[in-house]
Amino acid sequence: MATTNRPDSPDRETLVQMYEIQSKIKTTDERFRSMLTSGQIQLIYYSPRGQECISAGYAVHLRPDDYVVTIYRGLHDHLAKGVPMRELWAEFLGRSTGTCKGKGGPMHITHPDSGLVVTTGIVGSGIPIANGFGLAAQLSGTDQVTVVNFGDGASNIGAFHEGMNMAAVWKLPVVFVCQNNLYGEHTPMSMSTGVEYISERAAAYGMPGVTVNGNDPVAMWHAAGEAIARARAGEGPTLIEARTYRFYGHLMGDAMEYMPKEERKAAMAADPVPAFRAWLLENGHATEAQLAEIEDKIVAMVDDAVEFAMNSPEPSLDELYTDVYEEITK
Amino acid sequence: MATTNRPDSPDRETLVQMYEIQSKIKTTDERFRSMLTSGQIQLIYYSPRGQECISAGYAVHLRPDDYVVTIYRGLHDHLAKGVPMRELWAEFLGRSTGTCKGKGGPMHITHPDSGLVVTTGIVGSGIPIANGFGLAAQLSGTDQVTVVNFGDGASNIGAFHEGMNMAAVWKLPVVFVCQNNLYGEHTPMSMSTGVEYISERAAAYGMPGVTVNGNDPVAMWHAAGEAIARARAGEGPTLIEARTYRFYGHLMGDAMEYMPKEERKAAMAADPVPAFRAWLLENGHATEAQLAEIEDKIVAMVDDAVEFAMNSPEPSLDELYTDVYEEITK
Amino acid sequence: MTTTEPRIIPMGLALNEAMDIAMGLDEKVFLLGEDIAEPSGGVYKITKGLSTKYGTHRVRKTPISEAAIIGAAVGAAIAGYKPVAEIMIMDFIAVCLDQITNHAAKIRYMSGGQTTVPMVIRTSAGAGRQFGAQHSEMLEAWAVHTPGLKVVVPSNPADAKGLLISSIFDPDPVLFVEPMLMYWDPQYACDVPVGDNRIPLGKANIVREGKDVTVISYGKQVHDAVKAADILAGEGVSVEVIDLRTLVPLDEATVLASVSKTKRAVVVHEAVTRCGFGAELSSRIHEELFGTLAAPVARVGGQNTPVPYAKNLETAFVPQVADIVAAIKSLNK
Amino acid sequence: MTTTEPRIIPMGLALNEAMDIAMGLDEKVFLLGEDIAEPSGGVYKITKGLSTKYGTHRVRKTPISEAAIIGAAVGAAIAGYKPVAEIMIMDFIAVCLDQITNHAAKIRYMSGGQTTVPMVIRTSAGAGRQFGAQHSEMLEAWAVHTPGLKVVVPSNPADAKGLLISSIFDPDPVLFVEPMLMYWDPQYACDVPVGDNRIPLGKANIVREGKDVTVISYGKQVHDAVKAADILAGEGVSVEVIDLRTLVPLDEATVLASVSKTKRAVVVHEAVTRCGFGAELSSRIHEELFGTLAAPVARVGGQNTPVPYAKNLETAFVPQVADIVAAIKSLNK
Ligand SMILES: Cc1ncc(C[n+]2csc(CCOP(=O)(O)OP(=O)(O)O)c2C)c(N)n1
Ligand SMILES: Cc1ncc(C[n+]2csc(CCOP(=O)(O)OP(=O)(O)O)c2C)c(N)n1
Ligand SMILES: [Mg+2]
Ligand SMILES: [Mg+2]
Repeated sequence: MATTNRPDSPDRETLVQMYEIQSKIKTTDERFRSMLTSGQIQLIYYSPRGQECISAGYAVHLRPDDYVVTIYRGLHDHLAKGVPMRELWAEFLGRSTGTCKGKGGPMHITHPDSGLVVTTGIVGSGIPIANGFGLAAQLSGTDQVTVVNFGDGASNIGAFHEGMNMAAVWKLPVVFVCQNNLYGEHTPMSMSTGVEYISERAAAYGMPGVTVNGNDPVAMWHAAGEAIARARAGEGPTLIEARTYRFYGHLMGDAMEYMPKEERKAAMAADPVPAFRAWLLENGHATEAQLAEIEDKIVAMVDDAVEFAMNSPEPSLDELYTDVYEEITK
Repeated sequence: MATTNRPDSPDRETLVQMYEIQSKIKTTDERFRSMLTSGQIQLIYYSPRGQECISAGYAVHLRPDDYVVTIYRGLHDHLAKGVPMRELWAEFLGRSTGTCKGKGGPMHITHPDSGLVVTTGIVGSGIPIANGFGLAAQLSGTDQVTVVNFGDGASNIGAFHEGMNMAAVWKLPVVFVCQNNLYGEHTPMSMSTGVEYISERAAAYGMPGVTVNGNDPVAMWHAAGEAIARARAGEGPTLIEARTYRFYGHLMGDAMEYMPKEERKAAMAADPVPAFRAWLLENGHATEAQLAEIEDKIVAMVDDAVEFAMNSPEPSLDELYTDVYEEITK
Repeated sequence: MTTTEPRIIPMGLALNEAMDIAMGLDEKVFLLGEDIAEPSGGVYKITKGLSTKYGTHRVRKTPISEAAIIGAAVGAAIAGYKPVAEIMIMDFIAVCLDQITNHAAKIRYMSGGQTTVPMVIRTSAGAGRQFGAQHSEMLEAWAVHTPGLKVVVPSNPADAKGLLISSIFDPDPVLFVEPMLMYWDPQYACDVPVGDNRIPLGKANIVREGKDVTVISYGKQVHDAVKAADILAGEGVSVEVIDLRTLVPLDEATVLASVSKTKRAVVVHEAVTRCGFGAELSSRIHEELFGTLAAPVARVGGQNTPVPYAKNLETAFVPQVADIVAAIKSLNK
Repeated sequence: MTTTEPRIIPMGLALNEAMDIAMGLDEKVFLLGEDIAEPSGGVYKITKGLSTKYGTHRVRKTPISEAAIIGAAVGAAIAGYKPVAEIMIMDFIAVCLDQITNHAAKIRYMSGGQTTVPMVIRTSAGAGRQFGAQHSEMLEAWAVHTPGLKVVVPSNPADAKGLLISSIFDPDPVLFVEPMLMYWDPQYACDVPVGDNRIPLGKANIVREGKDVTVISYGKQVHDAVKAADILAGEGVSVEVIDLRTLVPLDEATVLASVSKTKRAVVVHEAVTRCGFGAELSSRIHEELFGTLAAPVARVGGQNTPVPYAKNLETAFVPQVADIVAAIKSLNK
C-alpha cells in the first residue's frame, strides 16, 4: 500500500479507527454474502467490498451531527457513519425492528441519529438532496458538513450536473465523494464517460476537484480531511474522486463476464483491508493483539445483529398505511 | 467591430450573405415588435435582436440537409436556416398556413424542408434531441451536421450535461452553440453559473470548447466553420460559446429592471448589424447600393409575409384532433 | 383600512401575502426558484418584495436546474426547514419529477417515518395565453396518482392565501397548483382577509347550493361552473357547485353528501380528460352511490390532445361554460 | 422444430425475438439503453446476443443518462429511424419524463404533422421482488394521461412478441411496459409462434369467456384474474376475462360489449388505485352503460401507498387473487 508520507498524517488512534470501520464493513459484507449464497436470506444485495477505505477515510473526520447521503451500494457508508448494526441488519431483512421498520429496505437505509439521512436507489438523485442539507446548515449558521456519495456512472446523469453547479454557486458545505469503481452496472467507465478522471468535471463548476487512490486509507483521509475542513470553514464544496474497485460486480448474482478476469484478480489480490492491516502492523501503528481484538468484537457484533434481525418479527400489516402522510389520508 | 484578420476569411459573397441573413432577422424582429407594440398582433415574443451574427455565422456553412435545433428565442435561427418568411409569420400568428398549421406556434417552429427540425420551449431539452439527429447521420453514413442552439442559462440544466457527454462519447456530428446573452430570464449568468465561460464546460466531456465574440460575424464564421468541418469529417462534437447580448430583455413586455441601464445602452450602441454593414462598406466588401437593394428586398419580403399571414385563416376546428397520432385515436 | 371592509385583491397578491406571513411567522420558511428575488420578484411577480424584506438567503434565485431546486428543498425539509420551491410552469415538473415523486413523496414512507419532507412546490398552470403545448398543461393527475404528495388547486385569492399558508405548515409535501390566468386578472380578485387566515387542507367549499345537479370542480373552472349554474338557474335548473380546493386529501364526504342529494354529478377540470382527476372522482361517486344516481357522472375536461397554439384551437381545447351547461343538460334528459 | 408444435418460451426470450425480427426486417430499427450490449445483453438479458448479431452501432450501450437516451431516440426517430430505447425500470421514467411527455408525445402535434416520432420506450415494471419503493412502480397512468403516447402492457410471451413488433413499426411513440416478474419465470412461459406474428395495437383479447362478470385487466394481473375466474367457476360464477393488451389505443368496443352482456365489471391492475387506469375505465363504463349495470364497476388496484420493502407488506400492497375474488363476489350480492 502506497500512502503519502505527509507530516500531518492521521494519528495512531485514527488509523486504528479507520481499520475498525473497514473491518466492520468487510465482515458485515462477508456475512451477507455467505448468508445469501447459502440461501439463509434472500434480498437484492450490492456488495461494497473493495470500497471500504473510502468510507472509513471520510467518516473519521465527521461528527455525529454531520450528514451523509448515499446510494443502494451504501452499506460501507452506513456502517462508517455509525448506523447501528442490529437495526441495519433488521432493515436489510425487512423486519419491524429495522432502521425504517422494514419499509425502506437496503436501498433506503435512514438513521438520522447517526446522521445517515438519505439512501437512494435512483442514480445521482442524492446529489441535489445533499445540497439541501448543506443549505440548511448554511442557513442555520451551524458548521455541519454533508458528505454525499455516488458512483462514477452517476457523474453522467443530469442531477450530478445541476447539483454540483448549485453547490458551487451557493458555496454549500458539501463534499461530493465519487466512489469510482470503474463500472456502472455492466459498463466500464471508459465506454460511458467523456473524461478520464471524474475530478476533471469539478472545473466545470469552478469547484476544486481531486482524484485520490480510494484504496489508500491515508490518502483518502487527507483528501477528505481537506475537503471537510473547507466545507466546515464555509469555503464551499469539493469533488473527491476516489478510485477503487467493486470486488463482486454490480449485485449478488452478477456473472461479471464484462469484467476482465485479470483485472479483477489483481484488484482482489491488492485487497485494501488486509493491506492496511499489514501496513499498520509493519509500521507499528497497532499490534496484532489489538487488531485481533477489534476483529473479534466485530464478529460478535455481527453475530448478535444477525440473530437480532432473524428473530425480529415482520412489520405488522397496519404499517402498510402509515407514514404515507403524517396522518392516514385517503 | 473587431474581426480576426486571418487569411482564410470569408469571401465577399459569404460576407454579404451573412449580412443579408442578419438584416432579415433584424427587419423581421423590428416588424414583430412594432406590430406588438401597436397592438396589431398579440403573442408571446422573445426578441433575438442583438444575436443576429451568431445564426448568420453558422448558417452560411450549412447545407439544406443539415439540421438545426433551436429554442423559443429562435427567430434568428429559423430565418438563418431558411424557414420561409410567409409560413413563419403565419405560424407566429396561429394561422392554418403556418409552418405547423398554427398548432405549434412561435416556440415550436418546425420546417423540415429547410432543416429546421425542432424548436423547443423547455430549457436545454433540444440538446439530447440534437444528438438523435447526429446519430441518425452517423448511422446512415451521411455527412450531415446538426447545430443545436441554446442559452447560457441552459448550460445549468441536466439535459445539457447528459447530451454533451453522450455526444462526446459517441463522437456525434453535432455542434453545440451556446448563445450566451449573459442572462437567463431575469438572472445574470454570474448568479447562476459556476464558471465564467460556458466553453470551459466542454473539458468535462473531453470535447473541444471555444468562446467567441458572437457579435463579430467573421469570428463566429471561423469558429462555426471549424466546428462544422470537424463534425462533417466525423471528428466529433464541439461546444461554441458565442458571447452576445439580448437587446430587449427576456420577452416583450420585460421591464428589464434587472439589466444595468449602462450595460444595455453600451450593447445597443455597439449593435452588431449596422456595425457589420459599416465594416463591409469601409473595407469595400459591398457597395451601399448593393446593401440597400438587399434591405429593400427584405422589407418587401416582410411586407408580403405579414400580409400573407394576416389574411390567412385560422386553422379549422378539426385540426384540434389531428396529428395527435397518425390516426385519430380515442 | 379596517379588516371589516372588503379588501379586493388578485390571487398574485394573495399568494405573496401568504408567503410573507409564513416567513414572518417561522424563520424556517424560505423560498427558492428561478428569478424569484428582486428586482423582478419572479416572472409573474408573485414573490415581489420578499427578497428585500427577508433577504436573498431566504428568497433564493436559482440556476435553471429544476431537479437541483426540488432536491435542495427535499434535503432542507428533512433537515428541519420548510422550503417553498417554485417551478415556473407546470409542464416543467417533467424535468424534475424524480425528485418530486421518487423522493419528496416517498421519503417519509421509506424511512419508516423518521425523516419527513414538509415542503411546498408552487407552480403556475393552465392554458389560455397561447403559450403552446409545453407551457399550458394541468398535470395534477400525475401527483394524485403519487401517494405521499398532497395536491392543492385554489380557485380564488382568499383560498389561495389560506391554503398556501396551510400548505407551508403542513407536515407533508404539497404540490400547489396556481391557475396562471388568475394571478392578476381583476375579474378573479376577491375579498381576502388580512392576516393568518388558514384554510385547512381536505375541506371542500360549497360555492353555491342547489338541488338538481352537483358540479364538482377546482381551480379556474369553478368560475365557469358558477357561470353555468347562473345560466341554468334561468332555465329552472338548480345547480350545486363544489370547489374541491384540495384533491389530496379529498373531501369525499362533502361530495357524496351533495350528490346523494342531487343524484346527478358533473366533474369539471381543464386537464386532459383521459386518466384525469375526473376519472378518479367519477369512479368513486359511482362506487359509493350506485343505484341512487339519476344519471351517470359526466366528465367535462380538456380534450385528449396536446394544447394547441392557435387561439381558436386553444379555446376549443379548454372546457367552456357552454360545455358545462351541455353536460348538465345531458343528465337531465 | 416445425411451427405447428408448441414452442414454450418465456417473455424475456419472446421480447428478444421481437427485436431480432424487427432489426432483421428494417435496418432503421436500432436499440439503445444502459448495459444492453454484450457480453451481458442487459441486466435482464432481454437483448442477449443482439449486439453480436447486429453490431454495437445498432445495439448501443449508453451512459446512465436517461434524458439523453430518450432525447437521442426522439431525434433519430424524427430523422427516420425506429429507435427502441430501454429505461431499465419504470420508476426511472421520472428522470426523463420531459423527453417523453413534452417531446416524444407532442412533436407530431406541435409540428402540425410534419415531424413524427416512431419510437418505443421499453421498460420493466412491477413489485414482487422486494426492490423497494423506487424500483417497483407501475406508472402507465401518467402516460395514458399524455395525449400522443401509446401505451402497451403485454400479459404473456406471445403477446409481448407480437405487440412489440407492432410497436416498433407503429408510426407513433409507444411506452411498452414489461412486467418484470414475467421475464424468465417458466410459469408465465407460453407457446410463441415463430416469425413475424404481429398483434395489432388497440385489440383486446378475451382470455376467457363468461357470462356473469367481466374482469378487465392487463399485464401480470391477467393471470390473477384467470385464477380468480377458476376459483369462482367452482362456485358457479362465470367470469369473462379481458386482457386489454394496449391502454392507448383502447379497445373500448370489446370492453363495452362484454360488460353489456355480463352487467358487472371489475378492473384490475397493480398500479396505485388512486387516479390509476382503472379510474378511467370505470368512468367510461359507467358513462356508456349507465342504467344497465347490475353493480358499480369495482376497482382492484395497488394500495394508495409507496411500495414497501418487507415481503409481507409488499404482498399486501399488490392486488392478490383473493382480492379479485372478493371484488367479484361483492358485485354479486
Ligand atoms: C436514474 C437511474 N438509472 C438507472 C438505474 C439503474 N442502475 C442502478 S445502479 C446503476 C449503476 C450505477 O453506477 P455507479 O454510479 O458507477 O455506481 P456503482 O453501482 O458502481 O457503485 C444503474 C445504471 C438507476 N437506479 N437509476
Ligand atoms: C426547464 C425549464 N425551466 C424554466 C423555463 C422558463 N424559462 C424560459 S426561458 C428561460 C431562460 C433561459 O435562459 P437562457 O438559456 O440563457 O436563454 P435565453 O432566453 O437567454 O436565450 C427560462 C428560465 C423553461 N422554459 N424550461
Ligand atoms: Mg461505479
Ligand atoms: Mg441567456
